[in-house]
Amino acid sequence: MNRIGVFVCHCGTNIASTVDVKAVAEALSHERGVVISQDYQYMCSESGQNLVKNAIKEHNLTGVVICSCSPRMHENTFRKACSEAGLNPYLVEIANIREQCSWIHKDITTATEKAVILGRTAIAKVTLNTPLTSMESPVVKRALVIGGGIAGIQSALDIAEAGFEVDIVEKEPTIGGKMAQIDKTFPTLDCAACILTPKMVEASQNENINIYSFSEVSDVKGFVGNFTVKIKRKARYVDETKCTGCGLCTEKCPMKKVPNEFNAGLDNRTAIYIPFAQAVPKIATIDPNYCMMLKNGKCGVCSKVCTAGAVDYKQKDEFIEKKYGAIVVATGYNPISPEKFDEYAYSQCPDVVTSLELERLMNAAGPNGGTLLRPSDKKHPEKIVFIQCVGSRCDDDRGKPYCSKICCMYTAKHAMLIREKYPDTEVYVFYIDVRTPGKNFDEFYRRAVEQYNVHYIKGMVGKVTPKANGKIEVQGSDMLADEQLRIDADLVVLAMAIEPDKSARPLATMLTTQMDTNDFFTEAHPKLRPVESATAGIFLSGVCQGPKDIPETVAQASAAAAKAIGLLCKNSITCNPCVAHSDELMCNGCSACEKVCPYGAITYENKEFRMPDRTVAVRRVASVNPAVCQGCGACTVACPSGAMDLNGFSNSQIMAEVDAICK
Amino acid sequence: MQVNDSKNFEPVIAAFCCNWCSYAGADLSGTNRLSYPTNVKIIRVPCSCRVNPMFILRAFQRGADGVIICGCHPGDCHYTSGNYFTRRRITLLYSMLDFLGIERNRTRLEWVSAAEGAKFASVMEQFTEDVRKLGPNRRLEDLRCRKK
Amino acid sequence: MLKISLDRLDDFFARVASEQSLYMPVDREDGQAEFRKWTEGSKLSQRLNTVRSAKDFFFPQTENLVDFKIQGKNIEVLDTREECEDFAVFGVRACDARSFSILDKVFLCEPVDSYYKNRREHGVIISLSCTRPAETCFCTVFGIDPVEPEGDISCSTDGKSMFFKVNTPKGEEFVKKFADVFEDGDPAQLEKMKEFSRNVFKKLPLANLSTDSFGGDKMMKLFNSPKWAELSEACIGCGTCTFICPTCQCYDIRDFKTNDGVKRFRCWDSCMYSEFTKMAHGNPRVSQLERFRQRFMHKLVYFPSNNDGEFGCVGCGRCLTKCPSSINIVKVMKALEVEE
Amino acid sequence: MQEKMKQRAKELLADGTVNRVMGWKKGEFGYDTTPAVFRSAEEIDKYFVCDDFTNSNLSKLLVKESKKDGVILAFLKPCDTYSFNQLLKEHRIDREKVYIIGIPGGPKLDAEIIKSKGITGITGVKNVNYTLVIDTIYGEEKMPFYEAVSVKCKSCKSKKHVIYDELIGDDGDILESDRFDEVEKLENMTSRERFDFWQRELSKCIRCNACKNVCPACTCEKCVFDNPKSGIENKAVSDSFEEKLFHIIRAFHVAGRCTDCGECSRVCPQNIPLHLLNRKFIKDINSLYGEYQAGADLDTKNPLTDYSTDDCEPSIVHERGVE
Repeated sequence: MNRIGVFVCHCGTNIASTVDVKAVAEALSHERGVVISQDYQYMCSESGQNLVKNAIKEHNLTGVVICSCSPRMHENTFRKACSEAGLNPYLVEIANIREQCSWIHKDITTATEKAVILGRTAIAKVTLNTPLTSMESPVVKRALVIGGGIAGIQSALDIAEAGFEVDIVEKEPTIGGKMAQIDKTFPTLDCAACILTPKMVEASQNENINIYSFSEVSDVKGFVGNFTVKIKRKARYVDETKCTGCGLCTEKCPMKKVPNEFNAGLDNRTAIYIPFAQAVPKIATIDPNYCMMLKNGKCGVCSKVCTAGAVDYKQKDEFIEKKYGAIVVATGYNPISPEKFDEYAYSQCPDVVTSLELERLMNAAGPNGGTLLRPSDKKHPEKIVFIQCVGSRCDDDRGKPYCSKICCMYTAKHAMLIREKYPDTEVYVFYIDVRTPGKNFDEFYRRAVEQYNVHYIKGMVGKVTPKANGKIEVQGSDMLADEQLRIDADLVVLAMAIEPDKSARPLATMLTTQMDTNDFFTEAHPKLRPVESATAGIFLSGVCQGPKDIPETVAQASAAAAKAIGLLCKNSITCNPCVAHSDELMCNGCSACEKVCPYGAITYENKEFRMPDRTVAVRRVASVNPAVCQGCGACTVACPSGAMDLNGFSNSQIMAEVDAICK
Repeated sequence: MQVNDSKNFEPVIAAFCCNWCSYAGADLSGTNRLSYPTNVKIIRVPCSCRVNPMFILRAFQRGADGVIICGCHPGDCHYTSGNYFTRRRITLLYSMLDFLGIERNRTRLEWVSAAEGAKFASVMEQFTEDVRKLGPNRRLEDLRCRKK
Repeated sequence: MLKISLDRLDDFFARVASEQSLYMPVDREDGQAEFRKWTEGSKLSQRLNTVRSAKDFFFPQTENLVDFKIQGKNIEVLDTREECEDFAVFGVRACDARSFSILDKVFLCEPVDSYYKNRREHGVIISLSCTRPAETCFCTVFGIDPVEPEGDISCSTDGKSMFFKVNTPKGEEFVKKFADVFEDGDPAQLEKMKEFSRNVFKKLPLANLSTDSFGGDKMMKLFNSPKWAELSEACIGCGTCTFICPTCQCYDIRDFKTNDGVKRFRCWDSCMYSEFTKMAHGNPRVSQLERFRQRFMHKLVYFPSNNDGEFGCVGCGRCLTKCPSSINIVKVMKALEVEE
Repeated sequence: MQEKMKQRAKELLADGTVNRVMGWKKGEFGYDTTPAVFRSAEEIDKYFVCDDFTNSNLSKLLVKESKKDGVILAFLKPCDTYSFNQLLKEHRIDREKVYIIGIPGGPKLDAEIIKSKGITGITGVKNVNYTLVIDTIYGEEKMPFYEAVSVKCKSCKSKKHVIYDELIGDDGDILESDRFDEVEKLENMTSRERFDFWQRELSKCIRCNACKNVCPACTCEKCVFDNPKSGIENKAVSDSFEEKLFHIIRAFHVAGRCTDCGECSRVCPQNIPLHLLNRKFIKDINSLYGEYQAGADLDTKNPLTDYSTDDCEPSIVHERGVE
C-alpha cells in the first residue's frame, strides 16, 4: 500500500504568487495513496527539509512528491534529505511547478490547475518507483596506453608521475611514433629528436611504466575500472631480456636490401634491425619477411655474432592478459598514400616526394646525412615546389573531406629551413588557403613569406610531368594573378592528408567506442568532454581523435591522462542506478539493443532456462553491465519484446505520467 | 474540414523532453519568464531516444490532442547518438500515423537546446496553436477515455 | 405456408427494419460476407456463410460488464446493464442456428449469464436453409438438417418465393407482428427442392465423417493418444479457429483503466493462446500440444460428456477455410479415428 | 519438382545428414496444405506435397525445430530464405541444425480467391497449362491460373535464394516489383480518405493474432500484447483505438526486420491488407535511408538500429504529398 507524502513549496512568492499552493496541497491530498499533503515557504531550506524528514518518519512514507522548482535544481537535495530520513532516495519525485508553471503563467486559476496536474503526474510516477541502490564497482589501479607516439608517451608519463602503473602497447619495435621521424618542429624549429628522445628514455626508465613494444591489443573485455586486455606480443625472434642493443648483428646481417620504414623507404636496412639509434627499447628485431634463416633455414649469422645469445629463431607470438582500470587510446595517424593522385606523378618520378619523405631527406640521421639531395640523382635541387592539400579537404573518395591541420605549418617550416640552409634554392608553395591559427603560427608563416621569400601561390596544381632532362614540370594556376603557371622544378613535395591508423577501427570495435566516418574516435562531447570517449574509462589522446599538431597532441595527452588519473584515484566507482536492465525471461537475444547502445554496455550469454514443460532450454539473452550503462534508454525502444526497461524511467512509470497528464 | 467540437477547445499537449537539453531549455524559458500555453505538460525522459512509440499512442489514447518530442540538437546528444535513433524512429512513426490518416500537425519533433528557452516557448506556442486549429483528436482516441 | 415472393423480400426487410434492428449477411468488398445491420440498399449475400459466425449477436467479442467510477479515494460501482432492444437476425444457416442451442447450454444453465440471456430473449433468429453447400460443410455429421434449419423461424426458397416456417412462440410473435407482409403459398415445389438439396449433401466429401470414435466415454484413450503431437505441430497458436467458431464460448474478464475509473469487460479468449487459463502458479497447459488437444477434446469429448452426447461442433467448416496452417477438426477426427 | 524433392529428402534422411524433413502435407481438398515434419521415407511417400498451394513460409517453424536434436531438412522458397536469414541475423535459429534446400518459388495460389469467384464444393484443383481445372461436386470449373495467384505472390520481390545448402531447380534473380504501388495509391489519397480506408479495414480485425503468430519477424519469447506488464496488453479489441494500436505497434516492431513475405495478409481471416503497413515502412526506409532489404544478408545493419548524422528530419513527413 502506497503512503505518499506531498510537499508543495511556495518558493517565497516565486510559486505562491501565481499558483495557489494551499489549493494544490488540498487537491493533491485527495489523490489515492496520499497520506499527507503540506505546503511550506521554502521546502529546500533546512526547516523545509526537516518537514519532509519528519513526515517520512511519522507517516512511514513510501514515496515523496515535492512540488517545487526544477528537479535539475533540487532533486539531489531532496533525495539526500529523504535518504537521511531512511527513505530510499529514488522514491522521490519532483513536480516542476516553478520553471514550468508559476514562472510562465500569469492566470492563477489556470496555473493552479496545471500545478495540480503536474503534482498528480508526479504522484502517478512515484507510486511505481522502486528503491534503487547505487552499485559500487572497484577500480584496478593500472592504466593501459595504446600507442607509443608522443601522445602515448606523454599520457603514460603523466599517469606514472601520479603514481599509477602504466603499460604502453606499441605495435612497432620502438616507441616514438611519427615524431621520431620528424626533423624539426614548428614554430620554434627545434630538433624533434632533441625533445622527443629524452621523453622516450624517461618513459623507459620510469618504474611505473612498462613498455610492450612490437605488441598489439587483441581483445578487450570488461568495463570502466575493470578492463581485461589481451595483448599480443609479436615474435621479434630476439630475447628482449638478453639483447643489449649493441647492434653487432645489424652490421653483420647479410640481408641488407630491406626498405627502411624509418627513413620512409628512402634507403635500406638489414633483416635484423634496430629502427634508429635512439630506439626505445633498444632491442634488435628480426623481420621474418626478409630473414633468410627464418625463410629457408640458411644463414644464422646474427645468432653466431650475438655474444648475449639473444637471437631465438623459434620464438612464437605470445599472449598476455592484464587488468586495467583505464585505457588511453593514442593510436595516431599515417599520411595517406599518394598513389591515387596520379596527376602528381608520385609513382612515376622519384623526385616527387611526400612531406614525411622530405623530413627524412633533410634529417641528419636520414639517408643523405642531412644534406638535401634529390633521390634520383643525388643532386642539389634548385627549384622546389610544395603542393598543399593533397587529399585534404577533398570532395571525392580519393582523399579526405577534412583539413589535416598540420600541413600549412610544416610546409612553411620546410620552406623556411630550405631557404635558410640553401639560399640559392627557389621555393614555391601552391596552396588553397594558408591556415595558421595558433600561438606564434601566423608570425612563423609570415616570416617564411616576408623574410625567406618563399613564393606562395594561391592555386591548385593541375599536373606534374617528369621531363627527359630531369626537370619536373609543374602546371598550376595562380588564382590571384589569374594566370597559368609552368614551373620546371627539381623536387616536388606533396603535403599528404593524414588519416587515423588502420589499427584504430578494429580497436574501436574491441573497445566499443564510437568512430566517425573518417575513423577518428568520437569524443563523449565535442566541447565539454573532448578527451573522453563515450565509453566510460576510455580516454582519447592525440591524432586518433582528430588532426592535431604536436603541442595540441601533448596538451590533449596530458588532459586524457588527467582524466584517467581522476578515475584511477578512486577505489571504486559509484554507478548511476538509473540504468537499463533486461528481463531474461522475455529477452529474445536478437541483439537489437546491443546495436543501439553507445557504450557497449550490453553483452549476451547463453543461459539455461527451465521451460513450463519442465524441459531445459538454452537461450541467448542480453545482460546490461550497470557500471557501463549511462541510462539513455535507446535500448528500451529497440527491444521489441519490452524485455529491456530503464530504472527510474520505466515503461510503466512513463505511461503512468502520460495517463495523468492526458486525463 | 476541421471539426471543432466546442468553441472553447483547449487542447491537451504532452511534451516529452530530454533531461539534458530540452527540459533544461524549458527551465530556461521559465527562468526568463517566457510564457507558453498552460496546455503543454512536460514529461521528463533521460533522452529523446527513450520515447517509445507506445508512449505517443498512449497519450493520444488517453486524451492528448497533440504530442511533441523535444531533444538535443543532432550532434549534441548527451549520450552521443540517442537523438539520431529518435530521429529515425519518430520520422517513421509519424509517417505511419500520417499513412493511417492521423492529422500531421498533431505530432512534432523539435530540437531544443538548454540555451534555447525562447525557442522552447515559441515552439510550444506554435504547436499549441496548430493543434487548436485541428480541433480535438478524434481519429486516434479511445472512446472509453473521452472526457465527458 | 407463409411466403414472400423473392422480388418483395427487400420490402420485407425494410418493413422489419423500420420497427427493430435487422441484421443479415451482406457482401463485403473482399468477396466475403458478414452480418450487418440492414440499411436502405443492403443486399442479402448469396454466399453460403459469413466469416464471423452469428454467435456475435448474443455473445459479442467484447462486452462491458460493470463500471467503477473512481474519484480521489472513493470508488463507486455502476451497473451498466440495460434491457436489450428487440432485434432480428435473418439468414442464419443451419450450422449457426444449432450453435445457439449449444451456447444456451453453457450460458443459460445456472448460474445464468444475464448478459447473454438479455440478448437471447430479445433476438429473433430467422434461419435460412442451404442449397449449395461447400466442400467444407459437414453439419450433417452432427445430425443437423441443413435443409430444415433450427431457429425461431426457418426460411427456405423454391427459387420464386421465400417460405417461412415458424418454430417457436417468439417466431410466432414475430410473424404476427409483420403479418401484413406474408402471403399464403404452396410448398410443393419447395419440397422437391429440399429433396434435391439433401442429395447434394450426401455427395459432400465430408458427408461420411464418423463421430463414432468420439464422445465422453472415449476420454482417456483419446486424451492419451500419441497423435496429438503430430497434429499440433503446425499449429501457430492463433485464435482464428476459436474466434470464427460459432460454438466456442470461452472468455476472459479484464479491467480497463479509463481516465476516471475502471471498465470491467469480458472478451473472447482462446484456449489456443499461451496465456489461456494462466493462474498464479503458471499455466497448466505448458505447450501448444496441450492447448490444441484441449480445443478438440472439448468439442468432441468433454462437451458431449457433460451435455447428453451433444458435440460442441456444428460442422460449419469455417475453421477448415480459415486456419493459417490448414489444420482443423476434420483432420483431427480423421487422424484419431484411424487409430480406433 | 515434388518427386525430386521427395527423392532428395529420402536420400538425406537415409545418409543421416538430417533426421527430420520439413515440408508440407496433403490436405482434404487438394488445396489445404499443412506445414509438417516428416521423420521417415514412408511418411514422405505418403503425405509429402509441394504444389501450387504450398504457400506457407516454413522459416518461423525452424526457430523451434532448430532447438531440437539433430539436423532438420527444410525446403525454402526464395522469399522464405529472406525470413530465414533475418532470423539467423537475430540469433533465433541455429544454422548448424538446419539443412536448407532452396526450391523455386511461386506464384502460389490462394484457394480463398478461387472460392471468392463463387466456385464451391471443390474436391481437387489441377493446373493444366495455366488454366485451373477445378473439380467440384457441382461439376468441373475452369479459371485462369493467374487470377488465383495469392496476394503475396502477386508482387514478388525476388526469385533468388539468399541462403541455402543446395538448390533444386535454378536460382532466380531479384525482381523489379510493383509492390509499392498500392502503398503509393494510399499515399496519394487525402488524409481523411486514408483514415476512412484504414478505419474500415482495421475495424474488421478480430484480434485472432494469426498475423502475429505466423509472422517470421514476430518471434518474441513474450509478445508485448500478451504481457500484462507492458501496459498495452490486450486480448480483444474493445475500441477502434486498440485495433490501430495493435497494428501500428506490430508494424513498428517488425520495421527494418520484415522481409515482406506477405504471410500476415495471407492468414488474415478478414482479408485486411496488413502487408501494406509493413510495406509502408519498407518504402519509407528505402526512400529516406537508402535501399534496404531485410534478410538479404547477415551483415547490413537494420536501419532502425543505425543512423546517419545527416538523416532527414521528421518534418519531411509533414511536407510531402497530400495532407
